[in-house]
Amino acid sequence: MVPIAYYLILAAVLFSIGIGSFLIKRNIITIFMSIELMLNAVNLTFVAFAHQWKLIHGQIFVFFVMVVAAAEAAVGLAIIIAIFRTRQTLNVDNINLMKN
Amino acid sequence: MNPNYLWLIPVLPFAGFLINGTLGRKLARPAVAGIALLFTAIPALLVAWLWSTMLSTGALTMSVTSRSWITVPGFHVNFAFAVDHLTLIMLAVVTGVGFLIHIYSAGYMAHEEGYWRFFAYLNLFMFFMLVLVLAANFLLLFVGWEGVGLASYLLIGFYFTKDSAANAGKKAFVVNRIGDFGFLLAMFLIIAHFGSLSFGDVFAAVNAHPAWQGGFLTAIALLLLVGAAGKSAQLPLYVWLPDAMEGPTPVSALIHAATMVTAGVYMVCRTHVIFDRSPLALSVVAIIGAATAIFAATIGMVQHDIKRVLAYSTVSQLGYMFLGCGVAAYSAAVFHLMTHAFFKALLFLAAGSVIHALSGEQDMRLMGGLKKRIPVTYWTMTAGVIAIAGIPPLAGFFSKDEILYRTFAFEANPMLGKLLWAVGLLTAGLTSFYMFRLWYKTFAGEERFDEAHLGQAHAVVHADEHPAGHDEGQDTSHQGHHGVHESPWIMLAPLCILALLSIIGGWIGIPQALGGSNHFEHFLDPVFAATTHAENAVNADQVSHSMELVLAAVSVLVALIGWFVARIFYLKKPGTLGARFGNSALYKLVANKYWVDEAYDATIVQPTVIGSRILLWGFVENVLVNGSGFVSAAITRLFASVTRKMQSGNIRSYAGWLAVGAAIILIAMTASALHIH
Amino acid sequence: MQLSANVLTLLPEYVLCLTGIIVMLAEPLIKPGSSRKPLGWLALLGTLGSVAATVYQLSIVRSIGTLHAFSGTVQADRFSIFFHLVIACVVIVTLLSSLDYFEGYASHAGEYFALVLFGATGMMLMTSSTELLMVFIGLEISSIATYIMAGFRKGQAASAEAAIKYFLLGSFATAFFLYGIALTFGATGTTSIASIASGLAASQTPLLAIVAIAMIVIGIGFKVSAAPFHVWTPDVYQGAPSPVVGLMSTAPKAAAFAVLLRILFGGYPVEHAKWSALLWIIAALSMTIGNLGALLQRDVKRMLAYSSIAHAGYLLAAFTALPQDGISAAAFYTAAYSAMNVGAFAVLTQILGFREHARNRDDFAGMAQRHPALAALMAFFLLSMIGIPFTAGFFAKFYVFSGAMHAGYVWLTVIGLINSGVACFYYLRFIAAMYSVRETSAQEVHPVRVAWPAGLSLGLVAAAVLVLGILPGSALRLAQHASVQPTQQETAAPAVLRAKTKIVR
Amino acid sequence: MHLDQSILSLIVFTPLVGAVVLALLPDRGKLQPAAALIVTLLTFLFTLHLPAHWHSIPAGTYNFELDRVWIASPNIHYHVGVDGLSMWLLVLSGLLAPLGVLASWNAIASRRKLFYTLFLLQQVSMLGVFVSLDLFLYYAFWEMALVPMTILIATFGRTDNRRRAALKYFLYAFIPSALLLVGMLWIYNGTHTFDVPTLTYLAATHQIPGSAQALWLASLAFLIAFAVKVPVFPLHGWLSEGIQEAPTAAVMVLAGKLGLYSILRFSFGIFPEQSHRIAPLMIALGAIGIVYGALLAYLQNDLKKLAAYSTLGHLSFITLGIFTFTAMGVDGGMYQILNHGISGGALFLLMGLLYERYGTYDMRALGGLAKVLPWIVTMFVITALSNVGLPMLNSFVGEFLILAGSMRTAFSAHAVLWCVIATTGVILSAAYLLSMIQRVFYGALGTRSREVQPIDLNLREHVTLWPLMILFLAMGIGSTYWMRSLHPLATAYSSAADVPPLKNPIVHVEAETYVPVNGGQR
Repeated sequence: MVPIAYYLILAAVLFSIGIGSFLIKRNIITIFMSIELMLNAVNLTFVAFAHQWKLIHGQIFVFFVMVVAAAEAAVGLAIIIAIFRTRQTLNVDNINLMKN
Repeated sequence: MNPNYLWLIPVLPFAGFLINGTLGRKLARPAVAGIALLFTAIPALLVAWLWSTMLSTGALTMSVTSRSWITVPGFHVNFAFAVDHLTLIMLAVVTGVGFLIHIYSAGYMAHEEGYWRFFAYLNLFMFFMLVLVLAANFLLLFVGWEGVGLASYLLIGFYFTKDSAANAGKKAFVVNRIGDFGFLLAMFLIIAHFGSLSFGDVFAAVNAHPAWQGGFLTAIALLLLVGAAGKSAQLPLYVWLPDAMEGPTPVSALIHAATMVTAGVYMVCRTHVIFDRSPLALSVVAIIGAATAIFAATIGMVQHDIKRVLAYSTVSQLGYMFLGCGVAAYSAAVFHLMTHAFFKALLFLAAGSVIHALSGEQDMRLMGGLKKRIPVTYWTMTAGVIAIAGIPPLAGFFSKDEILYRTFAFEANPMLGKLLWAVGLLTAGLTSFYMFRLWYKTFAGEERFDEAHLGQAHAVVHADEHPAGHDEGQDTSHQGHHGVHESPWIMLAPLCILALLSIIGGWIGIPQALGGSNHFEHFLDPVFAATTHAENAVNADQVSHSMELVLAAVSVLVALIGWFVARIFYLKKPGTLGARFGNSALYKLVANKYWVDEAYDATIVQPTVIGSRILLWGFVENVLVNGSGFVSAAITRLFASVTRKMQSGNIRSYAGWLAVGAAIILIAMTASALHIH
Repeated sequence: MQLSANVLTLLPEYVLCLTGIIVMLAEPLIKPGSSRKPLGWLALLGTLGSVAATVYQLSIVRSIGTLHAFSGTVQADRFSIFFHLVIACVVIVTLLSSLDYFEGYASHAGEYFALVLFGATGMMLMTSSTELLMVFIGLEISSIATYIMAGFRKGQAASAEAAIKYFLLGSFATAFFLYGIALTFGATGTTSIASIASGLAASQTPLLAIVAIAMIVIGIGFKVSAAPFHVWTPDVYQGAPSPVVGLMSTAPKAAAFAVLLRILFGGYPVEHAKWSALLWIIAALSMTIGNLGALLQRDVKRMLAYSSIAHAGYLLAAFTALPQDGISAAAFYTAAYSAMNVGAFAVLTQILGFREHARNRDDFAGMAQRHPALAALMAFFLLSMIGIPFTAGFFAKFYVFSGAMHAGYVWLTVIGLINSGVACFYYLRFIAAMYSVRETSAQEVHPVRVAWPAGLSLGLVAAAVLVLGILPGSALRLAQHASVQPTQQETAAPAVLRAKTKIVR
Repeated sequence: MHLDQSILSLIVFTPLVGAVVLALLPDRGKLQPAAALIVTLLTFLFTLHLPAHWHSIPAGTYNFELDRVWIASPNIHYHVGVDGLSMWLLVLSGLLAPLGVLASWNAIASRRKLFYTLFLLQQVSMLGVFVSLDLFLYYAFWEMALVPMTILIATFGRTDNRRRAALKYFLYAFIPSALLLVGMLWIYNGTHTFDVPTLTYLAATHQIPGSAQALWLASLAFLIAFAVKVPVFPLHGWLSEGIQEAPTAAVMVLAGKLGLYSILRFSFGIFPEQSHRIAPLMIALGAIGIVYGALLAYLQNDLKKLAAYSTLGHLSFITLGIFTFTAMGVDGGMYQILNHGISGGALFLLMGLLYERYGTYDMRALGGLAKVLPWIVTMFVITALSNVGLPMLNSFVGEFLILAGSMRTAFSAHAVLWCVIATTGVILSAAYLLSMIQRVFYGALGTRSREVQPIDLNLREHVTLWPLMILFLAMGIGSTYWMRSLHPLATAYSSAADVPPLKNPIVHVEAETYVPVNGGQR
């Protein structure tokens, strides 16, 4: 059987990849997807711990996270559209009207 | 007499000051003068009453203490007056001469602007001077001390629109303050050692401890001497007095000749108990006195301004008094103080009369031949000149001779005594010389003034009220009095009285050697008994009466030589002296008053000003004090701009900050956890 | 009337949420182009209802103690009630001051009012949750609502940019928070705050717990804009509409602080030394960076954004204190900070209007002559932020630093108070600008007319700041009572799903 | 009895109510100044109740006390009460306020409402500082005092530099006050009380917990905050600009009182040993400050700047005096606080009058005014003499006692040296003040004084100035009346090492050179 630690490490790696791609990618949509990746890494962690503790709440948590992520996605995409309307771009590097 | 009446003596002139000071501007001139005279006359009468009490009982001591002035736990000072024989003499001089000069002023200032102001100040001066002589403790003495300085400041600067007058007033006050600085420190030492400032307490403590010699008493005495030198215009603080001649002439007579400047002498005499314990301090007093006497006399020889000659002569005579104090001949010093008050006041008032006659001219080179034109002034001044020259039987001879004799017989340090005596003697000759020089240049010879010109100058003066550079301001007066004229009797009467006093004033102190009984010294015995008799009376026996006679003869001879020389150069062959020495370096040195003012300016004033401008203002204030704030502000600003730079506006960099922060926190927390477990 | 615990415990949230739904539903019924003010009044009514509900809760809590519901995942106690009141008051002020804000500019103001209510629901839920899952849900509800509101100045590029920045970074930080929850679950086997402590004691993997704490602090740190997670704040505050900034700089922060208090003091009391050291540094960093950042700002909104970072730092200093001191100090500070900040932004709302031209400090020159009352109020709020005596800010700072001092953090106190000295610089410059004499100013183009509801709200806030500054006693007592709850160890705390629903007798 | 309890609250809150009333009244004509005058006069009247119903009390106790719990936890009380020092400071502040209003009558021509409201608030906080016997209450008033003053300077300053000056003033005062708060919190943390009498008692009996090091740091936190406010050389960076900019009414209360009072009450009361420890430094700073202030004052061409440095010099006298820890020094120092209040106040008033007439403080543009303004010159000279320390006028008593005390102090190894340096201030102050008189009033008419039609004092200005002139004399002659109630505090602060009054000196007098009685004890 695969030890629980492997899942956790995988989740951590996924989380880090999410962070990394947030930092590297320039397209807002891609960045948004990297956040989803991070959330899913967390979900994996939850499931792994739920298994370890033999408790169901870890899994329940995952459902909530998914729901919330969906809601976030809806709002996020709306905002992204608004940005595109005003700026005609989805490159985050160009979205820097306000600084200093 | 009820001692409480003592309060009235100073308080009345103060009341006069308040009345004239607040309402005077609205009052008529006679009313102003009347008030001032009244509030001076009553104290004079009170003093006369004191004298009559004294004469009827043979001796008088009186004191009155009011409630506390300053009280702190463990220390207090009262308002307290005390009268002893020394005070009586001072009171008589101050109120007597003061009253006469008030009368004179009523005439002299008759046409001045600020008449009320003048009399208010004069009364203020009387108040402080009387407080000074009546004070029964150091602090009250100091009140009078500073107060007369203030009055002097105000009166010197009476013609304040003239820069020279304003400068002179300020200089007088500040130099006096240097003296006061010493006086204050002396008082602090006295408090530290005696816990009291009352004369009675302090002197009793000193008398009770015969073992105290020198040490802190020397320190106190020397600091007191600094104060006295400031007030009495001794080296090195004499510089203010000649400049003080910017004031109206009655002021010069009253303050800068007869009364205020003698306060230093009075103070040394008053605190003689302390000085007696410090031979060092006494020697310093004597040396300063002698040095000042000859120093000022040499300058006086070459001055052309009639009032300045008298001013230097005052400094010189004050030097004599200090010399007297320095050889512990206090009563002789006081004696000279008194006679000097008479003849110097007389000289100044007479000089004022001369200036009055010439509509404000003070330069002796533009005088001459006035003997006939103003006879009363001439005769009274003659009395003054002879008196100061030390020619018997006028007053100056007795007092000056007493000092010289005592100096010669100074036992504590015979070598020093002889040396100082020689200096004093030389000074006597110089005194005689420059006084007769003044006399000849003013009254004898041809008339060097231009009467018509005097009138014109007058008109100009009136067109532009106080022209800068003109020597005296009171020439704005006397409209309609063009030409040389004798003064009115309101001015001449005081002159005559003072002339009389200058003639007979010395007779109360004729020494035994000359067949007198020296009433004066005995009169002061209660005050100076401890000193005079315990130590110096013995001296007097050692140096015999014959010696005293010889010394007197020598000094008379010297005075006559001075007269004779002056007669040659200023009556017989005028101009020869100037022709021969006029260009010599020595003459220039003396004529420029040894460049003392300039030296002070260059060594003390300017370095202080420049130093504070560059070091304190430029560096400390603007670099250290203000710069520190500036630097910290700049550093903060630098950090602030760095913080702003963090805020690039780019989402990815923001996420980067977040990630970095998160990483640091995670690593730190993990590390700390691993470390602990 | 007997209400079930499930109803009673979340009554304020229900009221808000229902009102929000009604507003949302009513919005399309109103003719396009006509005023949306009635919806605002409706929202206000709902908020007042939730205040009433909260007060009702308080009376019950006073008589019979803490209310639990939904299997112990939420509870109504003095702590939650305190923050409920703070949040509700902020919402009231925001609603009052923004009633006229959208008039003539936005046709969808009804949604705004609804979003305010939904956001408030989320925030309130955060404060009453005793279960990390519920915390997360509350957090998301409030966040999503504020993401949208940040972009509510439609058509303004800055507003949209603020929204996207807030949204992306917020989600990013949420992921950390969530990860923290996961690790907590892993370390202790529970997500109920009350049981974390006992779970921790039995835990074989304490390191996980440490990392979990760090992750949670990161997530919440973002929400309260603590350094170094503050970077979004200036940009978002600058771009978002002023009334929204007033709201989002106060209420969500209050809720987030409440959560942090509950989690740290309630869940991880044994690790106090570690997380207080962490928060020490974050607090010092936040106040320093916040103040330094504000120092050179000319844009007033941006300056206040930095200032809110600094205030987060002061508030975090309270966490270093001992539980009793720390919680009451933080609670009081939250209330005081909310009052003065929402007040300041309410004034800005009035002055700047919807378009928000002339945000530069120099544009405020001579404001004292044009609008003496507004200028005086603004000055008053700013002085309170400085911490001038007899204002709320003074006591707030005092309690916080007194707590830190009591716990032995002398240097944090020194840093904090020196920081508050530096902070004066920019607050005062703003005040001085308002009170300087300058006749020409960009604001004169847009004369300001303050509607009475906004005036009322300003008056209320000013009164609150003054009362908190002069007679802080009652609020403080409330805060002190509130501080008892999160630390109370519930004996035999039920595991979440096993807990039985309790009914109020 | 009832009035005795509430009188202090009445004094503090009358101007507060007045400020509220003024804020509500319209800003029309002379309404605002008139109302402010009534309020301040009323306050002054109330303060006069204190000396009238004074009964002497030992040090460490207070008259007119009122102690109510303000906030239960932390333990904060509304505790007010006065001893001799604070009583006279209250009366002084009460007196200066109506004079300040009168001085601003015409000088403040626009935005009167703002000015007088702030002025009254400033008055509230100042009075509050003097009555507070709870450290926290005190601190609240202390901090609050900053705000109205800052706004007054920033808004009613004379030049374009006013905002900078105001900011400088605020930051200089506020940042050290933050340290003061740290110190206060630290103290509270150890003692759980803010009550000043209690703390003083604890300090006297060494019951304030904490290491010597910590106490030392806490005492420094207190002292620095106060010293900046005084200001003590070299912490006076704010003073010059603040004084230059502040309007007359504000400048009269800008420096001195608050800081010095705080040092006396709190630094000395709560940290007696630490204050002794730092005394040598403070004595030195005081003496240097005297000379420094005087020298810089001499260099100035601007009247207000001159007054600023003169203020520094005079305040340094007081610093010197109180840190001698001798009965004379402390008593004189406390008395001098009052004297500086009225002498400095009068000087600023008069300068303000000149500025109203001539629109400049530059002495180079003035000159020759004595001829055309006889009353002003009279008042100016009297005021200058009071500042110079002329005997029979008020300042002399204080300065004399301070200097005498500095000679006797046991807290400096070089007491005599510092005493001598400080005493030179007597010379220097005469030099710069008389120079000022000469430059402004004597000589020929200056450029500015020629252009402007001279107007001498009017009735209002006479009314403003005469009370001060009379006080100069009264306080110079009747100092015991005022100092009676200061003695307990002076005795309490004069250390045991203070030289006992020496009727019978125990000095070793054979020594050739002078050895100070107590020199070298430390």
